[in-house]
Amino acid sequence: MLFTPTVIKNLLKKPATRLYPFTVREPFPNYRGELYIDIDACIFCGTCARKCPSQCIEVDKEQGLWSCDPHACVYCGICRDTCPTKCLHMKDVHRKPMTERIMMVEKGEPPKPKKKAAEAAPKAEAEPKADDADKGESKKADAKKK
Amino acid sequence: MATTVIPFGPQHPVLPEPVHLTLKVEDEIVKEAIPALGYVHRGLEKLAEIRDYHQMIQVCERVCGICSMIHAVCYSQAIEELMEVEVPKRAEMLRVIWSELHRTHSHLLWLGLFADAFGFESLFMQFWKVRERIMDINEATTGSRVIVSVNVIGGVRADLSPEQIRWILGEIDIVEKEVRALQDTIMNDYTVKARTVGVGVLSKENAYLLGAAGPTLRGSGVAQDMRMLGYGGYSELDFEPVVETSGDCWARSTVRFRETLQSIDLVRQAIAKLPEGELAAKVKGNPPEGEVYMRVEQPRGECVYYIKGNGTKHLDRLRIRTPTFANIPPLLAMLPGCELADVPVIVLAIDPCISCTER
Amino acid sequence: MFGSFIKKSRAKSPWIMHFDCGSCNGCDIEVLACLTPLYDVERFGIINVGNPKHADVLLVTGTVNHRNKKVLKNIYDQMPEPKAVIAIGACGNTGGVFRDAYNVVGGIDKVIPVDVYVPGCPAKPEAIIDGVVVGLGKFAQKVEEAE
Amino acid sequence: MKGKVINVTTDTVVGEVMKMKNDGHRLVTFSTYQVDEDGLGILYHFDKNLETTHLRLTVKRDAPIPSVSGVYFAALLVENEIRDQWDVKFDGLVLDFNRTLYLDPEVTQVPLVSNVKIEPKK
Amino acid sequence: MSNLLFLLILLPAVAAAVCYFVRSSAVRTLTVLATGAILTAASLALLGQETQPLTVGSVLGIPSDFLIAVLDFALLGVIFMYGVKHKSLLIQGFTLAQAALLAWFELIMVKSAEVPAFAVDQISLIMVLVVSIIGSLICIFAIPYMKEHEEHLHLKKSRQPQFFFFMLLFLGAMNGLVLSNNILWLYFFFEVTTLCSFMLIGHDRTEIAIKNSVRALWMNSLGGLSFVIGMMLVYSKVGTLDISAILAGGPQGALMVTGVGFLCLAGFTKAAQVPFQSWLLGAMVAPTPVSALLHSSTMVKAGVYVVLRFAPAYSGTLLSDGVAVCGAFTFLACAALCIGQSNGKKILAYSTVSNLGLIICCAGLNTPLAITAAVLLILFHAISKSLLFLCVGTIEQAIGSRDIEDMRGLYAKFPRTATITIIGILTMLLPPFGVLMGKWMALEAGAANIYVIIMLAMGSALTMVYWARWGGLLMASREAGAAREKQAALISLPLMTLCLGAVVLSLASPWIYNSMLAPMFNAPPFALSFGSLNAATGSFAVVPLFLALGLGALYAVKAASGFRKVKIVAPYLSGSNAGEEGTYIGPMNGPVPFSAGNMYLGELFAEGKLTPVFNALAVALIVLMLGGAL
Amino acid sequence: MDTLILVIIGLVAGPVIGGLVAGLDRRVTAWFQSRQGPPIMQSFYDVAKLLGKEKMVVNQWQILCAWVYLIAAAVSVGLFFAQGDLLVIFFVQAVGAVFLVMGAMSAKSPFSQVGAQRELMQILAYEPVLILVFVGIYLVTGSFSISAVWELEQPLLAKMPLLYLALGYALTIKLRKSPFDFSTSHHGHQELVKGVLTEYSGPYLALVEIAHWYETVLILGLCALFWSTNVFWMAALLLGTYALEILVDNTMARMTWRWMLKRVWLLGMGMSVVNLIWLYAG
Ligand code: SF4
Ligand code: SF4
Ligand code: SF4
Ligand code: SF4
Ligand code: SF4
Ligand code: SF4
Ligand code: SF4
Ligand code: SF4
Repeated sequence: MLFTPTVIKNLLKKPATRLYPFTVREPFPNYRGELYIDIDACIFCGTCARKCPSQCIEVDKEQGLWSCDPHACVYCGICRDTCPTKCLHMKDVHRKPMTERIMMVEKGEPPKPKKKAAEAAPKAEAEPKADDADKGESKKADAKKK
Repeated sequence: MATTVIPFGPQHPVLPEPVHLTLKVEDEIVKEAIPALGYVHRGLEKLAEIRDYHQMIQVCERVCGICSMIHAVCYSQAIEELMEVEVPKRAEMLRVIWSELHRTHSHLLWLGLFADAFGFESLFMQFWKVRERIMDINEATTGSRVIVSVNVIGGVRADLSPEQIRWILGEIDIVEKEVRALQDTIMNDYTVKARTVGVGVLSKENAYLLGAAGPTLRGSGVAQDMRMLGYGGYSELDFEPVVETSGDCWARSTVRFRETLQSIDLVRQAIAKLPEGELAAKVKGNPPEGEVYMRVEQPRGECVYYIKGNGTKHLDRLRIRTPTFANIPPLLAMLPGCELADVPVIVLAIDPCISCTER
Repeated sequence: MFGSFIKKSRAKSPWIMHFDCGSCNGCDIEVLACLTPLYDVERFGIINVGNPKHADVLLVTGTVNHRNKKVLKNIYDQMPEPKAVIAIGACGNTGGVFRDAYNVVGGIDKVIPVDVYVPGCPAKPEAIIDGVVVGLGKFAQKVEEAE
Repeated sequence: MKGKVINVTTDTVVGEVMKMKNDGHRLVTFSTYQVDEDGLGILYHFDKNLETTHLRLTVKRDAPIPSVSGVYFAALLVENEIRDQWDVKFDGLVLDFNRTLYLDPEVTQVPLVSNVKIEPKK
Repeated sequence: MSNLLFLLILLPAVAAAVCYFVRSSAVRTLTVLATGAILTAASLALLGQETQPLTVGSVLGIPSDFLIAVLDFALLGVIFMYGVKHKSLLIQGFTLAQAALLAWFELIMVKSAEVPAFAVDQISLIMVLVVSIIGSLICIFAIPYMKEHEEHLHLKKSRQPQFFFFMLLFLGAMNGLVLSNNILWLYFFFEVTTLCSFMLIGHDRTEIAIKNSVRALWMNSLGGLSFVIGMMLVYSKVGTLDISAILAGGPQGALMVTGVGFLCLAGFTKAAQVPFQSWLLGAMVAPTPVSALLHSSTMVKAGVYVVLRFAPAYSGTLLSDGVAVCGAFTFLACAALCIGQSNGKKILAYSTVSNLGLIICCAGLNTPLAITAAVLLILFHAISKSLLFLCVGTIEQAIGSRDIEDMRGLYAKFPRTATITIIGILTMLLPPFGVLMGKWMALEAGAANIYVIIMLAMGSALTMVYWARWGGLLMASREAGAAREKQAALISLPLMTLCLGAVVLSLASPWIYNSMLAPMFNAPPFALSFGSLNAATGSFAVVPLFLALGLGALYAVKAASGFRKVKIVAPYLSGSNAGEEGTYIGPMNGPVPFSAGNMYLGELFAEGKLTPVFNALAVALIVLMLGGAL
Repeated sequence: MDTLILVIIGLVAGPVIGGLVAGLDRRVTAWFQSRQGPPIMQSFYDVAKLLGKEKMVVNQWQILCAWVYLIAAAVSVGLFFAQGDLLVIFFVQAVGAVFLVMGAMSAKSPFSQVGAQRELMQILAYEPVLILVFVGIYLVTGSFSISAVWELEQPLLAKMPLLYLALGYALTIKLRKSPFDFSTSHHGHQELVKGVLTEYSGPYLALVEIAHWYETVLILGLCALFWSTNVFWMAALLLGTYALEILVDNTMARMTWRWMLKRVWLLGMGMSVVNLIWLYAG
């Protein structure tokens, strides 16, 4: 019964319960939540894909496609930290649950084959634009909606 | 004839992790306990062959999500020793701070689960309530509550600002006060003592010979704490291993309770001695050929990493021996003869983490 | 009238069962944290029962491996209808960082149908609460469809 | 690698381990690594007052390895683990899980050795 | 009436002789069946008779009292012979002492006028019904049972003639015992049951059977000795052999009450009260019908009958309290010993002794309420307990074990037997059935005595435990389409009759009380209304309870019988179920079968440790009891 | 006729009161633990939901036993309201307890088997105490009937304080509260999973739950008898007693049945006997 003072104190004080989801407290600014990409800034270098410990990012430089499996992502932020153009960001809230598996697919403008770039990634071919744009957009919309 | 065979696990409410014990009991006295493992085995040591040595940090953190930080520290230190990287002093001290915060949250978590094991639900709630402050510190300073991902080879990825430090000091003061308020209950309450004193006794010799680790070993009177090796920033801090001598579940819980307070104190010391400087050293190239054997103290005890490099970015062999792995033989020795109702108490008293046992 | 009370009660009394299917504990302890004072899911009538026969919602954390997949299937089969499954964390969704390891089968949906995926590594308690809320919506929908 | 390393053979390993025990060492664990195609290296790690000692044993995987679980009961788990992961046999293992400690029949490869199939169960 | 009495007493003896001398199994079967039918009819007929004392003049020209005296000595002689044969000094000593005292008593002390040999009253009527009907059913059950029993033993020469000889003789002796009005006649029949029980316990002639039968014999000889002493003491004061006269006089001074005390002690030995329980336990080696006969309806009931019969002779004395405390102690002690048992027959044995203790306790409490409780307990205990003995016998022959752990899940294979056993168990421990009603009355009667009530309260809880777990473990799943259980007609008949009897008579208990028990008392303890027994101290709503619980149970049975529409799932085994029900995948990936055992509280209720303690306490209590009489 | 009306009131009010008490109990427990807790109506939601679940059993005995448990509990409450005989009420209640145990034993599950055994140990512990409490009431009122209690001038509590304390043991055991919640516990974190209730599921679990409500009402009714002279004090006594129950539940570890047997038999019986001696003497 030595626990009695503690329970009495608890009884007299307001419950410690945070009333989530009715009241949502201010998130911590550093929190590594939902990963998203500013696709326009991406240069499709593939660093994120190579560094990702979960190997859940795929970058198709030729088509200008960047995709990530948010279900396999471990929210470590390595990709964000190593992206040379800082185009990957993480929200300070978690990604919302989903009733279906989704794939984040973003379609951007593949970089023009420059000479410098060509050294690193040989023979990047010019690509007819926006063939799959619609599909990519709709999936993106789907992903964001949830 | 009146033997009851109880399949204790793999899915069992007092074992949040899947592990199995076949218990043979008579009049609820355990006569025999045979374990079955493998429900959590993933084979992650083998992942070192397909992930590079940087990525393996994130994998090693997930050997166990409770002391993730300390796994990452152990792995990083091993690679740093292999590659002869000099870690900046500030990074070492920051590692200590987060490690000790992890130990605090792990012990508070354990104390709660332990209370739950003997059916003291309110005490469980109270410990976990206190623990949330530590989780908030983790989240605010590293970006994640449990698996904090702040280690990199050569140092750390996050820093503490002066405001954060002030806030942390305030928070851990509150935590310490609230934890101390529970001391009487966990150590002296009649019903708690009735369920823990003299239960699952492990003598000093047995603990040593059976290879027990961590609080299980220290609860039996062996003063062994890997932090005394002085790795990382620990060489500059002032502390003694926490030891109890009765070797029963009460001793183990008391060791952990006192270590919680010790960890809070270590956080304070580390913050006081936090030097200015770089966060991470530059690391170039791949781990060379060679072997390294690294030991650190996790909340559950001594954790051992053995790494064999081969000059590529993939490791030749990564071998992890976690404390629970070491504590299972003592557990098997403690169970026969106890009451069925004491099984959860004794099992919890080694603070089992099956995830890291099986990897 | 009683029928509609039952229907209403379904959403107000989701008893959960947590099965750790080879998780690293990161997600597990967050599930447990949901029960504790700061999150207190009992507000929604949620009780963590340890027994599939009493459960409405199965929360699964961790990767499926060859040994625990049988257990997972077994537990799922022992739950009475209507029931829902929530896969928690990267591991439960897909196998997470471990999905390439030799003893890993993959996500929960390789073995049993999953109603809600809660991403994260680990998923925060808030995310788990969100997941249960979404799961209840799905639950009601499934019951409607069955009728 | 820090600590003293002593090389042992299958003939001397049990005796050496016994000697360590008599000297008051605590068995920490074993580590294993691949030596060549069918060679296996085992390191027995010991600890005494935070000082580490390693015994190094190199064996072929097809010959049985003497078990030290009779000397240190604690070796039981790690020997079973090695048995699972490398498909080797231990002579005199106290409780032999017979390669079921971690593995199910579905896993057909010997985990830590590339391209070796597990023999089907009798 | 006299014809009926002779039928009840002599017919079994004659039938016994037929069984013994005509060694044909068909004749035997017929004889037993016919005797059973006639006894049943005769006992029922007795119900409708005017009751008055009956004098037996002479048989074949010999004065009957003289005949009985001769037979007495002949019996003692036979018992002494067996004492010599089995080298038991105790038996020899007790019989010699008995013979000497008896000779002195009959030759020197008794200067009797003619005393009516028989008398019928409410208690003896109920006893006759119990003995004749239940006893007959048990004998009928024994026909197929013994056939199979001998097949198991591979006997060359059937020993069933002796067996049925003693079984039937026993019935006659019991009827004689309960109808006797002359104390010397009572003593004679008392001794006949001793001899019969000895023969029946040792029937199988195994070493252990002989050892146990000898133990039974010496203990009962001690009882006989005590009876003789009691008889002499009582006679020395009241000067008559007429029991009704003795009772009418009530307690008359210390010497006489001490004499009654010795009679009670004799009853204790026969009713196997602690410390004499060991003979009854040992008797369990006998074939099950013997156990059923001896321990439910006859032998042991003779013991409690004696104590109950003489209750008016010690009412209001310290002896009465002593008897109550001794009985309550036996109730508690044997219930405690029973907790530790897994042998089905031993459970029944201890529970029998325990219940007899309760009845004796009621006799000692000696209020109308308590006497009512005692009589009802005798009746309902006999029905339920004989049913259970027969069930265990049936089960033993089916599964080859009498250990209740082996009976786990019996329903899966033997649904009929299991269901009957479960019902039998329920009638032993739950309302609205008769045994519980008796217990209820006993508790209400005992509430006035603190020692008694504490022991009864604890004993009652222990009783609940050992019955409930036995009942529970019989239940199990039964696979659809499993083979039907076959039961021989002569097994079924007694089982079903007893089972039905236990239920129907419980329902009828208010009327049984009203017609048979209430007339016994000047101030009947209960008034009857709406099928409830009402008293100032409390009421038992028999019929309303039967309606509420019975209809409820029927509804439950109906709900349960619709189980095929419900999803059947395997039990929860921590998620590791293997294919077969109850089997799980355990260590090394192999299947581990289900196994469960009851808790027997070994450290608290160890038979070996407790028995000496209880025996010592009981001896002390008996000494106190007899001392209290002085 | 009056009796019949009372019985019907009892049968209807039983589960309502029992459910509300259970809901309040959970709420207050939550406050003790610094949580917000579920709505007061939660128990009703739970049971309604269970009733709407798929029917699933291991075998037909469970259906039978669950129903009989409920019926016996209801009948015992009915008898209580009919001012019946305390011992009979108790024995009828025991019918339910026995069937619950037997139903649990019918399944090939070690958890429900061991739970059933522990339930029996609980019966073993509280039954003598309860009988002695009734004997105490008998000694004070001269009858085992409840109706006699209402005729008292002075509350029972004044004459049987120790017996009331002993009754507290029985109450705690019956309510399945710490330290005696080992045959099954409210939170499923127990070595026996849900113990005796492990194999009951869906609608059958709901029946068991409703029966448990009846039992709660019965045992609270029993407590109420101890201050039969004044409605206000009766309410205060009940509130105080139940609050103390919740406090005990929240400040104690779960103990083992061995501990319980020794404790209740020595202390509970001891207190009862002392009180009884006093009553016999007085
Ligand atoms: S890779 Fe960099 S440049 Fe390209 S879209 Fe992403 S952020 Fe922008
Ligand atoms: S420049 Fe090359 S290495 Fe750098 S980000 Fe682009 S593709 Fe990657
Ligand atoms: S956050 Fe980590 S796991 Fe997720 S995509 Fe980026 S690198 Fe991969
Ligand atoms: S959290 Fe998910 S995506 Fe990220 S590493 Fe883990 S498993 Fe992969
Ligand atoms: S690292 Fe950044 S820039 Fe490169 S592919 Fe990834 S997101 Fe695009
Ligand atoms: S088992 Fe121990 S070392 Fe492993 S993750 Fe868990 S707490 Fe950490
Ligand atoms: S280690 Fe502790 S917290 Fe983690 S799963 Fe196991 S019991 Fe739960
Ligand atoms: S998702 Fe992440 S935290 Fe959760 S179990 Fe998997 S590795 Fe651990």
